[in-house]
Amino acid sequence: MLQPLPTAAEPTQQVRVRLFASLRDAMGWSEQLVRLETATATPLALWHQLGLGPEHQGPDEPPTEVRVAINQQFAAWDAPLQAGDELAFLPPISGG
Amino acid sequence: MLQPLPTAAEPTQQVRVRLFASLRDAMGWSEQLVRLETATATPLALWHQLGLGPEHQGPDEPPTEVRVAINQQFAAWDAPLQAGDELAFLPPISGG
Amino acid sequence: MAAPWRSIRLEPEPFEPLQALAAWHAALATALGALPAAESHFIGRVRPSSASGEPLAALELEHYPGMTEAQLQALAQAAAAQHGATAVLVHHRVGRVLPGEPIVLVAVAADRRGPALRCGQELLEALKHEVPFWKREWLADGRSSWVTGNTPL
Amino acid sequence: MAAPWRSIRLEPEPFEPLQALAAWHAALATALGALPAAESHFIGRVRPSSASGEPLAALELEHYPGMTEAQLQALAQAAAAQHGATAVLVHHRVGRVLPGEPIVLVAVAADRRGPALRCGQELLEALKHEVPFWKREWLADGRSSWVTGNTPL
Repeated sequence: MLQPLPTAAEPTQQVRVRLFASLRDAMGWSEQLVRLETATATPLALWHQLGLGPEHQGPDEPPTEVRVAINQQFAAWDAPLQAGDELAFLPPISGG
Repeated sequence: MLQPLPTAAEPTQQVRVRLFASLRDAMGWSEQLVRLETATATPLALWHQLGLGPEHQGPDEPPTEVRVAINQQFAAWDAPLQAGDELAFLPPISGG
Repeated sequence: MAAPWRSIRLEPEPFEPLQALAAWHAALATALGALPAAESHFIGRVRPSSASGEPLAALELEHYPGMTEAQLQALAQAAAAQHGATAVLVHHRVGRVLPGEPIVLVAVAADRRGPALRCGQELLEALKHEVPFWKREWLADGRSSWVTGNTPL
Repeated sequence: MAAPWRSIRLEPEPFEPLQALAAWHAALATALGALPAAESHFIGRVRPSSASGEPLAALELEHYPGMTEAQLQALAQAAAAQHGATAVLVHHRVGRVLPGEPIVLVAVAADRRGPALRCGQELLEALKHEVPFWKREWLADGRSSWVTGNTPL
């Protein structure tokens, strides 16, 4: 399911997933290339596919404190993902 | 009625009146020593006594745009004046 | 809490706000050991044109010596106490001020951004309405007129 | 109106806010001919203690390279346009920041004090909630924890 490195043969079938701060620390990785399993993948689907949420979290339930960015812009949990996208899961922001 | 200079014999019977900015320009003087005529003098009474208001202004009618300071603190038009006080009439403020 | 640290000054000559702030920082760091976590500043400069839109030659700032300083001190003290600010600075020009020159500098240091921002804003409004300053606009041809109100927010 | 003049910078090393403002003044004066009549600044510094009250060794500021800069640009543009500000500056530290060091500087120049103050305040709140920065507090004994929210206003 997870692809540790890009597959040269079909780079356009993949999404780059990035984690930051406490989420990266909790999961132990900062970046993965993930093959799109379906034509209708969403951030929420990948969130569950990668095991990022707690086990008790239902599959249709987005985490309330984490935000999503697609290609470095804030996006919705049910936004459609395209091959080649960069998807980031952002734990609570604390700037300024 | 107006005393151009302090009278050495009875300095405590006087109030120093000061005008600023547009009010001083309109009246042509900046400071006068005024003898207190009554024991119950007020800024409003002196305002009229010195002819500072327009002619149509009634004697009980304080000017809406001018403020009063007694001894360099804002005061009411009907505040009691003491001999030796410094009374100032302040046209609309425009600081900052 | 301790009495707020105040730096109140009438400036008869042009002053440079950033130099004034640097000196304030140095004095505050010495007095407090470190600068507070939040700091807000406001700088006001003379506009190039009069209220009626004509080119301005200069702005004359009259004040009431004694009362003006006392009012600035009292308002700075009250605003700092109300908002829990640590330190307040107000420097205000008097005399003849040229277009582009700084006329007022207000700075507030506090433990949090809310008090720093609110105290600064309140103090700025207060000194526009509660401190005896009067502005007279001078035009190039020698005409002048007293400003009768403040610019809108 | 003309597009607002923006100076957005991530600072990997300690910076001096008053020096940054002096450089901004010089650039603005060159670009505009004169500095606008109203200017607001905010400086935020690292507190000496952690959210739980322990002495802080350092604050680590993580960001999302690319997205952080783009979001700062977009928010500065939007706030300046909404309030009619002439110029906006945001400098924000990244990396390891020591107690007392400046972490953020926001400055706004505008024709009137209202837009300068409101734009600055709005931008400050926006960058606390809408720009990908994450703070981690490091204590003297080597423990660290991610900050989960912002300090209250």
